[in-house]
Amino acid sequence: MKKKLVHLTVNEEYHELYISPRKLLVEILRDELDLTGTKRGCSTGSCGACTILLDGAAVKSCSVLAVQVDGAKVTTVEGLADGAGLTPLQLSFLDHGAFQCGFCTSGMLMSATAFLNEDPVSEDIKKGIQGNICRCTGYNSILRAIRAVAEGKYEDEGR
Amino acid sequence: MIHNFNYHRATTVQESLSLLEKFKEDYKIICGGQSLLILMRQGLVAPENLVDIKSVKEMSYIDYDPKKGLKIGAATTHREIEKSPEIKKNYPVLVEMEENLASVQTRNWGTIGGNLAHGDPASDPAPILIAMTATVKLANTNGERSLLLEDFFVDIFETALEEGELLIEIQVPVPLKKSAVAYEKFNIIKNHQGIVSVAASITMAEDGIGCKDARIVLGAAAATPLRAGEAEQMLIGKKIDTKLLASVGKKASEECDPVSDIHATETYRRALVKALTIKIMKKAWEQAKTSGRVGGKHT
Amino acid sequence: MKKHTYTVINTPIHNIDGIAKITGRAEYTFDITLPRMLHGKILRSPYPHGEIIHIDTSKAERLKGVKAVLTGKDTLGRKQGIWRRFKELCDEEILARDKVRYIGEPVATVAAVDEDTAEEALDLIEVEYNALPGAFEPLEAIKEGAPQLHEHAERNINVTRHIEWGDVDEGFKKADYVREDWFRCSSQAHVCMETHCAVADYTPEGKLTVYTSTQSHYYIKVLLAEILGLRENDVRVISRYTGGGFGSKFELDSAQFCCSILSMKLCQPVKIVLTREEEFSATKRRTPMFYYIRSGVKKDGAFLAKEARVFTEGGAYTAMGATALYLTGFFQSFPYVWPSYRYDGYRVYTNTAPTSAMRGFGAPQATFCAETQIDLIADELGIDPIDIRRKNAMYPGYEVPGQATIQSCGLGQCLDKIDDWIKSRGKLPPNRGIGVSAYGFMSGGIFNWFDTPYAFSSAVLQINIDGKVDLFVGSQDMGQGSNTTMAMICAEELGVKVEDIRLHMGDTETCPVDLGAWGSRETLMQGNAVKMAASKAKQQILEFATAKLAPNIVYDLDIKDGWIHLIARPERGLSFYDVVKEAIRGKDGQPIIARGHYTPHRKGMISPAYSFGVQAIEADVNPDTGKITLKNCVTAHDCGQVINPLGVEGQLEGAIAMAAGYGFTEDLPMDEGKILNPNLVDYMLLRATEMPETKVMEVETYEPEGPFGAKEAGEGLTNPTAGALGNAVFHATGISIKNLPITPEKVLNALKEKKNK
Amino acid sequence: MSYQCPVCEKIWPDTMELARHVFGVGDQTHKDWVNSKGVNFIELLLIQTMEPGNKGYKTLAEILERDAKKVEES
Repeated sequence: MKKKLVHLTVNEEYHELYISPRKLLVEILRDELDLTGTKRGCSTGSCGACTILLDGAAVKSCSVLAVQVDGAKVTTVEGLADGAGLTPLQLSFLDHGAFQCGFCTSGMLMSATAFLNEDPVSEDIKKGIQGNICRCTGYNSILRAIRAVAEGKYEDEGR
Repeated sequence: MIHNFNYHRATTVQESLSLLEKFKEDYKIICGGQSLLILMRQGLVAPENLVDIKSVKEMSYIDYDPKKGLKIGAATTHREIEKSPEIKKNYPVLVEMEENLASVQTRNWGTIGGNLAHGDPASDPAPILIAMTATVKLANTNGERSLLLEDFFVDIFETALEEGELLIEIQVPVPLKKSAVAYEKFNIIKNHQGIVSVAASITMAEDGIGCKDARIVLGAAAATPLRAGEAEQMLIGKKIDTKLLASVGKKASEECDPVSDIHATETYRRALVKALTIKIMKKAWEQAKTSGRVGGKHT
Repeated sequence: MKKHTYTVINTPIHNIDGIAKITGRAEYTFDITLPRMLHGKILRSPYPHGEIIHIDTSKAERLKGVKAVLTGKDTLGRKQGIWRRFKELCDEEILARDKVRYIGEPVATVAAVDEDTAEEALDLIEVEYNALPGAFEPLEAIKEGAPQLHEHAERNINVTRHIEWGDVDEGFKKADYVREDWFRCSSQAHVCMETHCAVADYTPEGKLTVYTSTQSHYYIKVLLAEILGLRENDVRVISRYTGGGFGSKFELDSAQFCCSILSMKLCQPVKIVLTREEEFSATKRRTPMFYYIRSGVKKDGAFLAKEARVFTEGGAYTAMGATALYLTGFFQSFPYVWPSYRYDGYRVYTNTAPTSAMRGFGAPQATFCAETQIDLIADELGIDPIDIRRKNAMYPGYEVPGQATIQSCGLGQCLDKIDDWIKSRGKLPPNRGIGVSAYGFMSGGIFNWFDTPYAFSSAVLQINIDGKVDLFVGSQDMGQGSNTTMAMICAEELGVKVEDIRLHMGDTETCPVDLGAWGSRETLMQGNAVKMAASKAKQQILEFATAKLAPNIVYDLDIKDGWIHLIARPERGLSFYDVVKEAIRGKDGQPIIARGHYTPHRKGMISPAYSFGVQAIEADVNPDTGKITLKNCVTAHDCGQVINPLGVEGQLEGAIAMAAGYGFTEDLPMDEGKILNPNLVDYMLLRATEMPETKVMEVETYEPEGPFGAKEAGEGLTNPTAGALGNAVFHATGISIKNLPITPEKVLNALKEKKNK
Repeated sequence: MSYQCPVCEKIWPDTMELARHVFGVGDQTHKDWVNSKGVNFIELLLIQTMEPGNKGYKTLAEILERDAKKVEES
């Protein structure tokens, strides 16, 4: 199988990668770019642990071939905050204990970030993370964390 | 494990069609790939050639004309439909359906054309589009043809698409006066695939009492999205009341041909078809009586 | 009750692993890559029962990129099991040599340069089987003439259990009302978000290092050493972050074993990550149970006698199923005073994936059956569901004859709080009901079937020159937050800040032995060990401080928030950090080191302490479709002294999601031993959209056996939900479903049946 | 008067307790001892579980009453 050249801007860093077309975006992020914050929890596009932002929209990186997104802009959990800073959402996750084992957390943060960027109405928060499975928390702490940010409680915090 | 394939990216419809023509023997079309990639990963689908039409910009559009109706390019994402102000205004039930289709992530990348071409009897958009008398435009290098969406579904995971043919557009007519469409999907976990779904359209006669036309379309209740023709006939020309709707629901449950699987037995699916048909018909009927608008929610 | 005031305990503290987790920097086993690392895959049996006639690996070995293909013949052929004290219960080879007993049982393993190549190689391994008829249901498998799985287990009986106290026969004679019910409790998958995985790295020195996602690195170390023929301490197990456990990750698994033998063969690191499908069909799962319960009560609802019998579907091997069989029997009587009780449990081998520990450990099944029956009894006698529970509730000081002594118990207050909440709901709309369920659970098991000679929990701490405390614990944080709990206990006892604690865990080479995170044992057992270590270290510091402060000898010193002071005159004191410097100097340059340990002695048969609670669920039932919608879930909960409120809340809400799933959406249907929904499309986990509003009401008690009065707060919370849900359906519709999960189809059928009557 | 387990020699206050012990341990040697008395260990278990009245234990207790070694209280 012929390898293809793919151009990706990941967390504001530009990459030219020579990849096999059968590689999924999540595999490129994890295996080629060492961005292991993005997880995989299933192979059926069900769990959302691999959620990243693709040109600003939440997408499951296990359900996209990397060749298909040539030229795209990708944000992973590692790109949420600069350096040692944290985003308001990350701070809120800490304050609300919105994670336990943490394996779904990256995907959850990405879904929630996309949701908050899209001018949220607080009753819709459940819909915003409907595509993400968390086996530990029962979701309510996550919803509280996102709601607190949506309601502007973290406006002066974060980077 | 995804088997090896040759990857071909098309950027125009023409380019796509030539690629399909060229790989007649063995290809698969990928757009959003939200269903296809799962099958490829399981090794159930292993095409020699993968033709990627995700970058065909000319197939991604939502076009509404108050006279001609709605045209949606096949590569339009679910999310674009969900967020379209035109669709929200004129076909709100489509938005309602989209909001309950899989996850945000899937809707952000998955496309309407991909969903329909997958040929899944549990497709979310299919029943509702059929209830709206939607047609699909198919093209190959020789030209185009149009087909009623209800004729597009041939068997389970099998469509009318011929070799070299591409689904390029979905067309929905202008809503008729005194008509309404309603939809409901039954599942245990919201946004999961429907255990069954029912879409119904009702057009009232000029007098606003009799039923001029009715469509009842069932999802996941047969090998393809299914029109409950006999149940529809029971309504046409009749004055609708709750008693009639009860027998219509019963008829629809007899007409369908569902399977038993781990999520529900055939008997339970029939019971659901009955309950949902009654509920959805009632909803459509009440809206049709009072409004000229297609859709589930009043604005 | 004496009111305790704490500096750290009972304040919401950020999870100490939190920043690593929310920035994606936490490195799970899933993320580990070592130089020269190979990838492994496991070939699994397609047959539920069969003899392996021949395995030909030659084609697979010839595939480019394949480094090794191993079968059971390449192993020592040792049978292993976690019930090490009982030879017969060590019945699993992991890599089958002669016989396969369930679909998904490993038969060969491959290491290759990448995952795709390894997977391709699996297809090239030719295995010739002689398929045998299988036994799939326990009630069938136990019959004369059913296919027998193991030579030693006549009629497929794996383990039996008997518990009895009081005069049951006499109790039934005195009863005004006797009720018998039969229940079927379904299976459930753990669905850890991180599937089982391991990276093994064997070096020619004879040392094996295994990175793995586990709940107990100690168990894995010992079990691996035994099956591989190594000395215990030639095996090092590292497990820093574990992506969920829920009971599925403290036994030796196929990923750990297979990558270890591959690495030992190749002297190269090998990584195996199970796919989600393997995780569903070939790891262990919750034990399905067939329950018969007979209860005798007085007219006024007073409990007299109970008899319970259960057959559990064991699957192909013992695993932790023997413990589940015992605990389900014990918790069947919980949390009530039954003057007489008799339990007989039988675990039966079947040709299905082994059943084992899962959050609640047999108790959710028992609680569902018991609580469903109690509501039926109350209904029959015209007694309020809260009243009948209150009348029979356990109380502080109650002794379960021959089994356990209940010290702290806030069950009565929990019932009161839930009663108030129910009353506050007023009249409910049609088709809505509120169901309650009481529950209790243990705080760590006392049993030692593993045969460890070590203390059940140990901790070591070292105070450095800058006042930073290195705390070494053997406990495993799999998400439940035990790292934070231990840091808090240490900080409180030592009188320093949580930030002063540097916690070290998840490495058998540097951490002392702890049995791991299962059976709700960490807070109490590891917590006690940490508290003891901290207390001993504190003593050493106070000796120096006393010398320095030279107080009147009758004065006591204490440390709070880094300030060493006279308790009677808090303003007179010294900085902890200054004293530490001097103390180290005074100890000839040695840092302050202390050790702590905990092993329960003379604490009954089950556990040193028990948590209690009552849960109410408000739910709607759609009469046309049978669909259940959860509205509210309110829990009054006694976990002793809360250590970290943020952690307790998370455990409680998480338990509700998992236990409600067990109650009405999750199941593992099978056909001839084949699991039909081994993926997250068909296996229905609750999502955010299904979660009801949750409310937690803490009832604080002080558990004398626990650190700072704390006890269990995580696992027991999975016990009540299915029963409360079933009772909500009962009160909404008058139908009682005794067969889990309570699916809409079952509800609709029962509604129809009721209508036709 | 106490009773001694014929297999592992543990002492029990009465034959019902001893019967429960024999079933509770249930290993091969205990099973063999029961089977040697002309009854089937597993049949006794099944009777115990499927039918009310503690029948399995009672049957075994009677056998033990007859055949187990009696020990005087010390």
